[in-house]
This record gives sequence, structure tokens and C-alpha cells, in this order.
Amino acid sequence: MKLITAIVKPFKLDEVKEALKGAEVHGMTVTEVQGFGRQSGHTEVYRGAEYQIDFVPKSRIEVLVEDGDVQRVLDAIIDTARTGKIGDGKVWVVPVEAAYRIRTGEAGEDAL
Amino acid sequence: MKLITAIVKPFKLDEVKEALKGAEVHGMTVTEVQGFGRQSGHTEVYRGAEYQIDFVPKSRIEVLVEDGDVQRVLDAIIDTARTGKIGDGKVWVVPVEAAYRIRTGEAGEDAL
Amino acid sequence: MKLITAIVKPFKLDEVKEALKGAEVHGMTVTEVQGFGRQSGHTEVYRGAEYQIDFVPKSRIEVLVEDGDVQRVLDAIIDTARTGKIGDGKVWVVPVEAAYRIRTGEAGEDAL
Amino acid sequence: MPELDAGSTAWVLTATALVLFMTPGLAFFYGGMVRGKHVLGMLMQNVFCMGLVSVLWGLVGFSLAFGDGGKYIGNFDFAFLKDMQNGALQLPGYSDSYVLVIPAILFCAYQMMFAIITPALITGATADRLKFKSWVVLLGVWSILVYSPVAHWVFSPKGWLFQRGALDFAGGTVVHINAGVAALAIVLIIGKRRGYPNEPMPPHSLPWTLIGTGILWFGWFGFNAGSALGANMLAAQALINTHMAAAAAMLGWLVVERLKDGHATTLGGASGAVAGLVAITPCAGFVSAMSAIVIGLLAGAVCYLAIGIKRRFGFDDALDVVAVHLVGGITGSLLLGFFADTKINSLGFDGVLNGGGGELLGNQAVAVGATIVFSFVVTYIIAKVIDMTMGLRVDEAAEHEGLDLSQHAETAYS
Amino acid sequence: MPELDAGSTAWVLTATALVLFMTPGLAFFYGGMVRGKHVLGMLMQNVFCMGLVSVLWGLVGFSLAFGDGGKYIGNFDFAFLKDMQNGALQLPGYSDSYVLVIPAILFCAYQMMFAIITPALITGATADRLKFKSWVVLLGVWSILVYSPVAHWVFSPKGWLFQRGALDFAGGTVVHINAGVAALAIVLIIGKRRGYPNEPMPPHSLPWTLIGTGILWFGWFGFNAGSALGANMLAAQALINTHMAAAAAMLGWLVVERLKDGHATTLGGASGAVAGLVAITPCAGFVSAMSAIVIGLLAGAVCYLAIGIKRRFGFDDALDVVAVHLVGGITGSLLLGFFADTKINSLGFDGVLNGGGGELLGNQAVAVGATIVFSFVVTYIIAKVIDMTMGLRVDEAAEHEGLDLSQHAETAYS
Amino acid sequence: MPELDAGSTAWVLTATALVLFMTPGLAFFYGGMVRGKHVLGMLMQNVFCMGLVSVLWGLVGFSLAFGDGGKYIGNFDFAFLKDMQNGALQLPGYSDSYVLVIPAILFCAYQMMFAIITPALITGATADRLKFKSWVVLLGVWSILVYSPVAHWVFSPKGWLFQRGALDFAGGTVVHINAGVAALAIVLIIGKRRGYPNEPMPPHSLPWTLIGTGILWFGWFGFNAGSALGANMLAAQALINTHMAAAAAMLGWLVVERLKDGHATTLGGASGAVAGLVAITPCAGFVSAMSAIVIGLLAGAVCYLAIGIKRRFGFDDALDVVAVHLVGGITGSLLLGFFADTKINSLGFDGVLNGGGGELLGNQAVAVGATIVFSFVVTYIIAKVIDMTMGLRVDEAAEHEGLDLSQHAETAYS
Ligand SMILES: Nc1ncnc2c1ncn2[C@@H]1O[C@H](COP(=O)(O)OP(=O)(O)O)[C@@H](O)[C@H]1O
Ligand SMILES: Nc1ncnc2c1ncn2[C@@H]1O[C@H](COP(=O)(O)OP(=O)(O)O)[C@@H](O)[C@H]1O
Ligand SMILES: Nc1ncnc2c1ncn2[C@@H]1O[C@H](COP(=O)(O)OP(=O)(O)O)[C@@H](O)[C@H]1O
Repeated sequence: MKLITAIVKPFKLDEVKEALKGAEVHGMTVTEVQGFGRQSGHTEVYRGAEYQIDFVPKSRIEVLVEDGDVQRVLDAIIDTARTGKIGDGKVWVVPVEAAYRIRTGEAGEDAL
Repeated sequence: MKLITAIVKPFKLDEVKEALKGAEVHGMTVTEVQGFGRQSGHTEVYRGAEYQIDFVPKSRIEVLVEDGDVQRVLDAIIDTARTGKIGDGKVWVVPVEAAYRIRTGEAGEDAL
Repeated sequence: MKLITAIVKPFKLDEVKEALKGAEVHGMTVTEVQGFGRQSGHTEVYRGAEYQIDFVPKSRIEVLVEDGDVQRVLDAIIDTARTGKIGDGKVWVVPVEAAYRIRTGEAGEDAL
Repeated sequence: MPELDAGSTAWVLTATALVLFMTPGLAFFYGGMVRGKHVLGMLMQNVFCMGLVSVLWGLVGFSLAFGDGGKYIGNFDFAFLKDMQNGALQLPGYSDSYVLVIPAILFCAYQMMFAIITPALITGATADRLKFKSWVVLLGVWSILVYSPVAHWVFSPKGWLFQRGALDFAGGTVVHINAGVAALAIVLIIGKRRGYPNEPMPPHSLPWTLIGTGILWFGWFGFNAGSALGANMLAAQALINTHMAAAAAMLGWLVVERLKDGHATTLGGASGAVAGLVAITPCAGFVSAMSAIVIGLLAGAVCYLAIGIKRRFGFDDALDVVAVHLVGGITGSLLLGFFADTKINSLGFDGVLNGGGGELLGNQAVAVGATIVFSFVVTYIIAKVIDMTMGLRVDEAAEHEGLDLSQHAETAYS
Repeated sequence: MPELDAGSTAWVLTATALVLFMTPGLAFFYGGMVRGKHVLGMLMQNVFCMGLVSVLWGLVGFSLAFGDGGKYIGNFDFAFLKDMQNGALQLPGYSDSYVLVIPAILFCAYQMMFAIITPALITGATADRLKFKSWVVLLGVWSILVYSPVAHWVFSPKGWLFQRGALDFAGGTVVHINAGVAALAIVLIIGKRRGYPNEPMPPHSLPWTLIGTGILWFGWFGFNAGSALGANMLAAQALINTHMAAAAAMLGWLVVERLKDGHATTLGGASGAVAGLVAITPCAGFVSAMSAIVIGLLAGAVCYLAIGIKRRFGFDDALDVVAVHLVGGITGSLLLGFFADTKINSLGFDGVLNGGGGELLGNQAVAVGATIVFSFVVTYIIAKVIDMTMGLRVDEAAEHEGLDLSQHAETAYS
Repeated sequence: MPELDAGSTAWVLTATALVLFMTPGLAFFYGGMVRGKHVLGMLMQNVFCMGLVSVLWGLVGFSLAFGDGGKYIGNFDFAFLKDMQNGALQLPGYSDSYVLVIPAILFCAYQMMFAIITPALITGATADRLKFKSWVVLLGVWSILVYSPVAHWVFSPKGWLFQRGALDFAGGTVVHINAGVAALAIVLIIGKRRGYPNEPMPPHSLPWTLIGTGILWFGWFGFNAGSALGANMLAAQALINTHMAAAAAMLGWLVVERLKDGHATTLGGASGAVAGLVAITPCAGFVSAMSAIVIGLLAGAVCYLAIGIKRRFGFDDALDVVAVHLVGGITGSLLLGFFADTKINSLGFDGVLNGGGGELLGNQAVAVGATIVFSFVVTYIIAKVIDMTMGLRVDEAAEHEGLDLSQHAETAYS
């Protein structure tokens, strides 16, 4: 099993969620995060003083998937999250050694 | 060393924390997250318009553990976080190649 | 490729960010988290009742790096985040099987 | 020449402060309903009215509204507040039973607060997409070309609607219908918020909306009871009517909402109260307290239902200025034609239910119609010209980013 | 027949607005202390009082409180505000030294604001678990069966406690003891919040509580100084007394808190001020400013210590309505028996410390006791019946989810 | 002996409440600008003034300010508010054209609100690092050793600056310059916030700042128009002047800001309005409405530019108390020397622009200079002594953790 983590633009979250539903993913976990990268932040003005905010709000999506579904899920995320503008974000895949559904204790694929 | 990540119901967080203390876990990191899954969200009403909120607030717990402790910690989490109702959440285990305690630079098990 | 995750004291975040820039890291993702560990929390008073808050606000930093950069990045984080006081936090390294830049679909090192 | 009355002066001084306080109250009533990235933009659009409109009012606005310029518009006699420093000054038309027992400059200050909040009401409709620079221009022009004339027609004893016998105690037409129609005209030009109606746009902080409601209700006592321009029985009647209508409208809205949506919401309670306050505004000094309760109940229910209009006709009146202020204002202005009672105020007329026949109702209809047509047409032209020249609306990136950052280089919370 | 006094009318118009504003203030004072998922529920329970109680007051409440129905309850003479539109109306018992120099309908409106905020005070005790539907019923019934009678006893010159010589300038018994006892009765029935006392339930936003405190303090000037029903020396005395007691109580609470808990908290400062305002309420127009300081200091300390009561007896008065309003009200009402001074108000009596002996103190004790017994018994019965029929409390899922979502289908912040 | 005037009493009762409300307003104006971990500390420092200063004012402060003790300080005649309960009491110097038509104790209460807010203004400069315990001491001592004397000099007809012919309608010197200078003295001792100026310290919630601004503007009508001590033409003039100056200053600030920084910010709009309210404070009852607009425009621009001072000289006046209150107060006090007009107020003098020559301007300069020197020196000594004994500043850990936790064991939001 794998854990796919994606950093996307917040206003793309809903689309990605729908796309994942489409790709028969039954769940995901989302975190509001601050991203730093090529996409520059913004400048704020406070009583005549300008200051630079480097971080940009992003949504971090975690999805546990069976090995076989990895590619399909990656594609779904990348296709829907893409705007083509800098700051679209990253996706990465990490190996998962075990996963359980707390409610039932089911392990592995049944946990999803 | 392994990283155990658990998604649990927020009101279960304190119990889980106590259980982990019991299991001699000396630390953890918790994030407020939004979960999507089988547990349906809720409906809100705004001036005659109904809209569906798919996401449910959850707590995300990360615990670094030595290989030998994995099972004990998993059990502790699953047992205490379980309510038997849909939405209890997931736990998963990811391999960790190295871990350090920033204060001392200690590595591996000593970092915990 | 590896994913380095660091838990640091919030007021150290900016320094760490600068240090990572120095180490030629072009991006990172930061989450506000609550930490539990040796560092004790604090006590609050509410109308004559005292209660203990175990959790301490921390910043969680995620950095995707090429294998060759792991050590440099770890050192940069550990050196700048260290205050020597309890609660400085942890850093750990997790293997990454694949990573993509959403904007371009570039994979692996080009995704960074 | 009448003596100034200290008690009445004390009350109108207070009422002026109360009405001033309503504009920040409105800013938060609206600000809580928008998303967090647009809240400063909303607050600023409202608070800025306190800046620009006030100065314009002193320069020409007041004079155009209350100067002796005939039936349709005032004149420049009081431009730059000329002569207003004179404590014995009598304003044109304010004689005999309308004689002022307060300083003319206090009347000017009191009326200024109405001139400030009226355009502020519009900002609820254009939420989340109005360009600040364009709002500055629109606000200034609208205040002079739309507000002052309508105020003259209805409030000045020299105005044609006043003389025709149309009644408007505190601004049902001048303030609420006027602002509501203007809001409609502008949203037709500016268009919908991106994502509306598909994407949900939940209020980012309803507590702000609730505290705004509290401030509005509080201030409305100054708005309506202050319009008695004295500390007397009429002010007391207007005060209790104002309160009773707000209370009844809250109940009216919540009951219908509960039946239709299954829940009585806090936003519904707040919205209903405001709807009642709007509807009672023209009636406050002309009806009995029991009539006020009926007017409130009806207004609460009607305004709730009126929210469906925007869906039916597919325009995006973001915070329902049309449903609450236009529809609420019309409801109150017309119901006055039924409930007006000369036993409450001998300077008024009897409505249908008090043996006055349909005459007053007819005049009310004329006042409503005239305000709607004039305000819509002139506002539409002004907004169109601004849209074609400088653009009313922020660009897509700015709208995504939020008004706070794009218009003011600020973030509300950090 | 007395002339209306414009100055006094101006002040009571203002005071009425100020007291109205206290209810939203209270809503936020409480709302800040609850957890974020319950805040709208709290705000709504308070603001809804402005809706329901107002209408009921107009229909029958006022008449039952101030009608000429004998010593224990009014009558229906003023039901539906009959005759109240008459500016020359004299209310029963308000003659000679009590003659009103303001319109009767203004008095009615002013008293309405007291009727609104009194039940609102209760909601602090039942925080986080009271079912909204049940609150609606409880509120309406309580307002008529409990509030109106007690108001008649104490405030109406026809009432038995008034005639017995018990003093209550602005509502120590009618408002604070009454609400505090009712809160106690209800929490005994509704039970504890889930997780209390083990789970910490920290305030979700103390700034809300602080702004609520500011609004309450501000409005309390209308509450107490307005109760002079005129713009005169007595009102001025009541105003400074109100302020001094609040100030001293803040200090009293903070000092004791600092000694016992090691910290002077902002919530403590706010709570202390409110405790002082409660305690001075019955005394405001009967004592000297220095006495007010002493009363405040004592009230601040006593109320802080009274918070321990709920722990000792194991009931869950969530936001300490008992400690602040019941205990604070008793403290003020009884201290008045010592500090009352006819040099301040010739219509009052001298307390123990001013050579009046124990007579006033005895009457105060009777008033306190009678209010406690009556309010507790009747409230307990009403609440019990509601609990057995529709249930006072939300179910477990709803309590976990929060009142905002479960009762109103809303979330406060997003 | 003059009769009390009910209308004037009604207005000053109201004005007293309005000014009281300004202190919570200020607390939020400041509280919104600090970071979230310091907000309760800021609110508490302000609200606490309502506690401690009030009691001290009753004990000795008022007597030292308005007692008949010669030109430089009052005396103890009114200590413990002795004799103040007497409705017929005449205060020293308040005779002939200055005779009070309101109860002396109301005047005392009204002035108390000025004594409360003045030191509260200081807390903006010392934000995020002032130790609460030390603030308690500093506040008490400052109120008696600095505020009361300056109030005597300027406000009391017995004071030397009053008698010299310096004009200060509502506290340009006593309140704003006094607090602004004191703030400067204290920041020079307490030093910079850790991280300043490198680390950005953005406001944690600008909506709090905006609602604070609304409350301040609202309350300022009581502050300035109330200073007419009557419900009359002068109060009306002061009210419209206050409003016009705030409005014009908002525009002035925003225009300059827009030109210099490229954006008109909401904080800028709020700050500009406050700057205008500060500058008009000494002038409100002495100038025409058009002069008020000019004064406001200038104040808005000048105060915006004055923010650069702290950068130039490298001190950390966290929330710009110097730029807004010291500079704004000086601007208004000196401009009065140009714009004062005896046609507006025959008890004043004509300024340079109204044929009065430079005499008034000279006296204004003396008043400004005397206040600056006295307040700076005495404040510096007090603060230094406190710093050397108990320490003005929290330690590093406490500053990192935030004032809320370290000083009050609370967190604002959870
Ligand atoms: N090396 C990295 N490790 C972790 N997160 C990263 C890394 N680089 C970028 N990110 C995340 O991806 C987001 C987008 O990256 P950015 O460089 O701005 O644009 P793009 O993805 O188009 O190259 C960043 O805001 C950050 O959250
Ligand atoms: N495939 C997944 N990847 C990541 N997180 C998931 C996944 N499925 C569920 N979750 C998390 O677990 C939570 C509970 O899952 P849900 O399906 O609602 O109930 P249950 O765990 O009882 O099956 C979700 O809210 C989400 O946060
Ligand atoms: N076993 C663990 N798993 C995950 N996070 C941990 C673990 N132990 C500590 N942490 C994180 O590191 C932070 C610091 O740890 P702590 O024990 O307080 O101090 P130190 O790192 O100096 O030993 C904690 O607040 C928590 O966020």
C-alpha cells in the first residue's frame, strides 16, 4: 500500500476531491498548510511599512491507496490540480507497511 | 524506526494521548485536519440555501516509534480511538530511515 | 528521493527557512501543529479553576530532497532550529518512491 | 422665533451619535457574512462612507437636499455650510408645525448620518468583487446625484413627494428603497461572484454579523425615534414601534424559515430583525405599537421569501440587499398606507384601516414608484459609465486572492 | 397633571437604547466563554429574547407587571398596550412623589428592556446543552409566570414588596436574584455538560467576552441611572455609583484571584466588573459614591469566592450565573440595608449604618427570600414539565457536534 | 444660584456613558493590532484603567484636578468626593459664564472618563512587553502625579494655562499630548520589542481594530460635544466639527498613503479617522465646520508622515501613539491658534486667521510646551524608578510566550 501526498492550490481542493471520488478513492485527509517555493508570496502594507510574506496558503491532501491504484490516483490529482501557473504544487508517494481501519481493526486493503 | 500516523475523532484525542503515555510513548505531534470518507459530513443552511459540507474535522496524530514498539502503539491507538461508529479513522505505518533529536543531535532510538 | 520532516519551535521557523534557502532547497511545506513531549505545556486559569495544557505549538516542516542533499539539509535544520532547550523538536527521514511537479508533470529530481 | 429646546437638543445629539454608530454596525453585519479574504474590503467600503460622504455633505450635499430650490432639488444656499453656524437659522419649510426646536446645524449633522449609511447599504450586494477605486468614485457621484435629490423630494417640506402627502418618517424610500434599487442596478452591471451559485460561500464569522445586528438595532432607535426631532411623545412612540417591529420580524422570519428549511438559524434571526427595522422605518412615527407588530411580522416573512427572487431571476445580490432593503422598504411604505393613524401623529394621515380611504396608499405608491424609477435609472447610468471607463470589478486573480490583499494589501487575520 | 419633561424624556429614551444594547452585550460576554461549536447557540438564545419577550411584553407582560391588579400581580388593563398611546396616561401608583414626567409608553419600553435581559441571564448556566426549541417555550412561559409577577411586587408602587418598604433601585431582586435562582433551578434539572468537570472547557474567544463586558458596563448606565426616570441629580448619583462599584469590584475580584490563583486574569477583571454592576443595581439610587466603592469591593471578592459553590455542591452552572447574579444580587440587596441613606434619596430609607436601624435590612431580607422562593419553585415546575414533555437537553450526538450545527445548522467560523 | 437644566443633564449623562465606552473601544483598536499571543494583555491593560483610575479619581484625583488649590494643582477639599453628593454644589471657578447647569457629581463622573482613557492611550506604545504588575503601579502613580495636575492647569478655571488664555476644548493637551509624551518617555526606558524591526509583526485581527475605531468615533461625540457641558448650539457645533475632522482626516491619511505606499489600507482609514479626532479635540468648540475639515485633512496627512519619526530616531512606539496622539494633539492645539473664531464661541478667542493676531497661538504654544516638558520629565522619573525596582518589562521567555499566558495565564482563542 502507498501513501500519496499532494500539495495543491486551495481553490482546487474541491475539484481534486471530486476527481478522486471519480477514481474510486473512498477517503482522504486534508490539511491547511503554508507553502514556500518558486511561487512568490505577497507584500503587505502596515502603516507605511511594507513586509514580504513568503508563504502561500496551500492544501495538503493525503490518500492511502492500494499499490495498483497509485498511477490512476496520481493522474487524477495532477490533471485536476494543474492550472499551468507556477505554484500548482507537488505530489509524492511513500511506501506504507501497514494500515488499519480503527472502527473494525481491518488491515491492509480492507482498511480503505 | 517507524512513523505511525493516525486519523482519529477529535474528542478522542485526549484519551489516545493518555493511552500512548501508558504505552510509554514520550511524544507525539498532532494536527487538526479535515477528513473525507464514508462518514458523511453535514448540511448547513444559509438564508434559505442548503449546502453540503463533505469534510469532517479530525485529529491527525504522528508518533515515531522503535520497530519493537509498533504493535503495542498500534493497539493502544486502535483500542482507545474506537467508538465503533463510522468515521473512527485510520492508522498507518511508514518506514523511517533516520530520526534525530534537534536539541542534542542524538540519532535513532535515542532521539525519542 | 527522501522526505525530511522536522518539528521545530515556531519562532525558529523563519531562521530555518532562511537556512534551507541557503542550502539550495527551493521549497518546503509548513504546518502549524501541536506537540506533546518532554517539554511540559502550561497551566491556564479559568475562574479559579486551573487546567493543564499538555500540547505546545510547533511548526512542522516538510522538505522533499534528492538523496544526495539529505545530510546537508538535515544539518541545516538541526543547526538553526537548536536552542539547546528542551522542546527543540525532531527531524526524521522517510523514503520517497516518486515525486512530481503538478504544473509540468516533471518527475523525480526535476520535480523539485 | 422658537426657543431651542435643551431636552430635544440632547436627544437629537444622542440620536446623531447612534445613527453614526450604525455604519460600523452595518460593516460588521455584512463583514461577517463574506469570506475571510474579503472582510477588510467590505469593512473599508462601509467605513469609507463615513469619510467621503461626510465631507461632500458639508460642501454641497446638505444644501442640495434641504436648500430652498423648488420641488425637485435644493440649491447652493448652504453650500460649504454657509450660515449654518447661526444658532437662530430657520431651514426652508421648517416652520409652523414643522418648526425645529434644535439647532439647524444639528439637524444637518443628523441628516448627514443618513446620507452616510444609505450608500453603505449597497455594498452588501456587490460583496467580494467591487473595485475599491471605482467604489470611491461611484460613492461620491451617487451621493450627490441620487441621494440628495430623493432626500429633497421626501424629507424637505419643499419636496414634491412631501407636499403630495406621501409619508416617510425616517427613510423607507429615501434610505432603503433607494439603496436597494441602486444595489440591484449595480449588480446587473457588475455580474456574479466567480463560483456563484455552484460553490458554497459560507459566512466566515457569524458572530461579527450578530454584533453588527446588535449595533444596528441599538442605533436604529436614533434613526427612527430621532426623526421626531424632539424628546417627546412622538419619539417614544417611534421608539417602541421600532423595537416591536424588529422583534416581530425576527419571529416572522424564523417561523417561516423553520417551516421551509427545518431550522431557525441565527443568521435568520438577525436578518429578520433587520427586515423589521427596515419596514418600520417609514412607519415609526405614524402607527400604533400593535400595528408595528403586524408590520414586523409581515416584513419578516415577506423578506425571507423575497430572497428567492435573486435565484429566480439569476442575479447575484450577494448579501440580499434587494430582499431586505428594497422589498422591506416597499413593504413598510405601502403598509403605512393601511396602518397610518392620525391619533398617533396628527401631522400624518389616516390609512385605509383607519378610515382614510386609499388616498395615502396612493401617495405611498407614487413615492415608492418615483424612488425606484429615478434611483434605478440614474444609478445604472453612473455605474455603467464607471464600468466602461475604470471598471467596476476586480480582475480574476484579485478576486481569487481576495479584496483584502488585492485592494488594500492587508490580511484580516494572522 | 404633570407636564412631560423633555430633558427627562431625552434621558430615558437614551437609557432605553442603552439597556436594549446590553442583551447583545450579554450574548457576547457569554458567547466568548463557550467553545466555538456552541457560540451561535449561545448568541441565539440571548438575541431571541429580544424577539419573543418583546412581543409578549406588549401583549400581556407589561400589563401583568404594572396594571392595577392588587399587591401580587397586575391585570389586563394594558393588554395589547391598550391606552398606552395616550401621552397623558398616568400609570397606577405613579403619583405624587412617584409621578412620571416621561410618556407612559416610554416607561413601558424602558421596562421591556429589563424583561428581555433577565431571562437572557439564565442562558449562561445552561450553556452548551440547552435545546433551542425548549428554550423558546421556557422563555415565553417564564417571562409571564415569573418575571411579570416579581416585577409587580418590587417595581410597581402597587406591589407588596414595594409597599412593605423593600428597596430595589434597578432590579437586584427582579433581575439578578430572579434570573440567578431560575438558572439554578434549571441546571438542577438539565444536568451537567458531558465531560464536566474532567475535561477542560476553555473559553473559545475571550476578546468576545471583553467586548461584551464593555457593552454591559456602558449599557448599565442606562439600566441604573435610567431608573431615576429623569435627568436629575438622582440619575447622576446613580451613574457614578454604578461606575464606582464596577471599578471597585474589578479590583476586589482581581486582588482575591491574584492571592488565591497567583494570576490576575482578564476574565477575572471582566467578571469582577459585572459582579459589581450586579451588586450596585439595587443600591444605585440610594447610597453615596463611597458606599458604592465599598459595596463593589465586597461584591468582587464575594462573587469570586462564590464560584466555589458549584464545585462544592456539584452542579454545573456553566458560566457562573449563580455566583455572579444570584450571589451578587443578594450581596447588593442586603448591603443596601446597611448603606441606604436618605440624604442621597429622600424617597428611600436609612440603613443600619445611617441610623435607620434594622428595619430596612429586614425588608430587604424579605424581598430577597420571597424572590428566591417564588422564582425557584415556579421555574423548577416549568422546567420540569418541559423536560418531561419535550426535553430540555439536546442528545449526546448534538452535544458533541455542538449547538451551532445541531440546533441551527450553522457554523460560527469558516 | 442657577437651576439645573434637565436637557443639559440628559446630554452629559449620555456623554459620560459615551466616553466610558471609548476605553473598551481603544482596547480593541489596539488589541487588533498586536499579535494573538499578546491581545489579552493589551485588553487588560486598558480595561484595568476603568478599575484603578476610577477609584483613585474618587479618592483624590478629582479633588487634585478641580479643587481650589491655586494655579498649579487642586487640593483635598473634594477628597473621597466630600460634599459632591450635594446637588447645589458649585465647583471652584465655575461661575458666571462658566456656571454649571448640571450636577457637580455628574461633572466629576464625566471628567473621570477622561482620566481613565488618557493613561490607557499609553499602552499602545508599550505593547507586547509591559509587565502587568508594573503597569498597575505606573498607572496609579501617573494618574495622580501627571494627569491631575495637567487637568488642573488646563481644564480648571483656576489653572494657570486656563487663566493665561490657552484654549483646549476637550483635551488636546491634557489627554492626547499628555499621553503621547508619556508614551514616548516610557518606550525610551522599556526598549524595543524583541525582533523589532526585523521580524514583521502583523496585526492579528484588523476587524477588532475597525470595531474599536467605530466605538471610538461614536464615543468621541460624547468626548467633544459633551465638553460643552450642555445641550445647546455649542454642543451641536462641537459634534459636527468632530465628525467632519474625523472624516477629512481619513481622506487625508488615505490619499497620502495611497501616493506613498500604493495602497489605501483599512488600517490607514481607521488611523486617519483617529488622528482627525485627536486633532479636533482641542478645537471642537472654537472653530467652524469648514475649519474642522481643513484641520482634519492636515492632521491626517501630518500624522501619517509622523509615523516615520520612530524609524528615524529608532525607538519602538509599537502602535504609533506618538505619531497619532502626540503629533495629532500638537497639530490640533497649534492650528487652533489659527482657526479659533469667537463667532463660534464667544468665550474663546480669535486665531490668526480671524484677526486675533498671534496671541492665542502663543498661548497655545506655551500650553503645548508646558505639557510636553512636565509630562515627559515626571513620567520618565516614575517609569525609571519602577524599572529599577520591579522592572517595567517582562523577561524574554514571557515575551516569546506572550503576555496572555505569562501575565494572565490565559489564551485569547482556543
Ligand atoms: N522541496 C519541497 N518540499 C516540500 N514541499 C515543496 C517543495 N517544493 C515545493 N513544495 C510545495 O509546493 C508548492 C508549490 O511549489 P512552487 O515551487 O511554488 O511551484 P511549482 O510547484 O509550480 O514549482 C509550495 O508552495 C510548497 O508547498
Ligand atoms: N484512503 C484514505 N486516505 C487517507 N485518509 C483516509 C482515507 N480514508 C479515510 N481516511 C480518513 O479517515 C477518516 C475516517 O474514514 P471514514 O471512511 O469516514 O470512516 P471509517 O474510518 O470508519 O471507515 C476520514 O475522515 C479521513 O480523514
Ligand atoms: N515520538 C514522537 N513522535 C512524533 N513527534 C514527537 C515525538 N516526540 C516528540 N515529538 C515532537 O517533538 C517535539 C519536541 O519534543 P520534546 O520531547 O518536547 O523535546 P525534545 O525534542 O527536546 O526532546 C514535541 O512537541 C513533539 O511535537
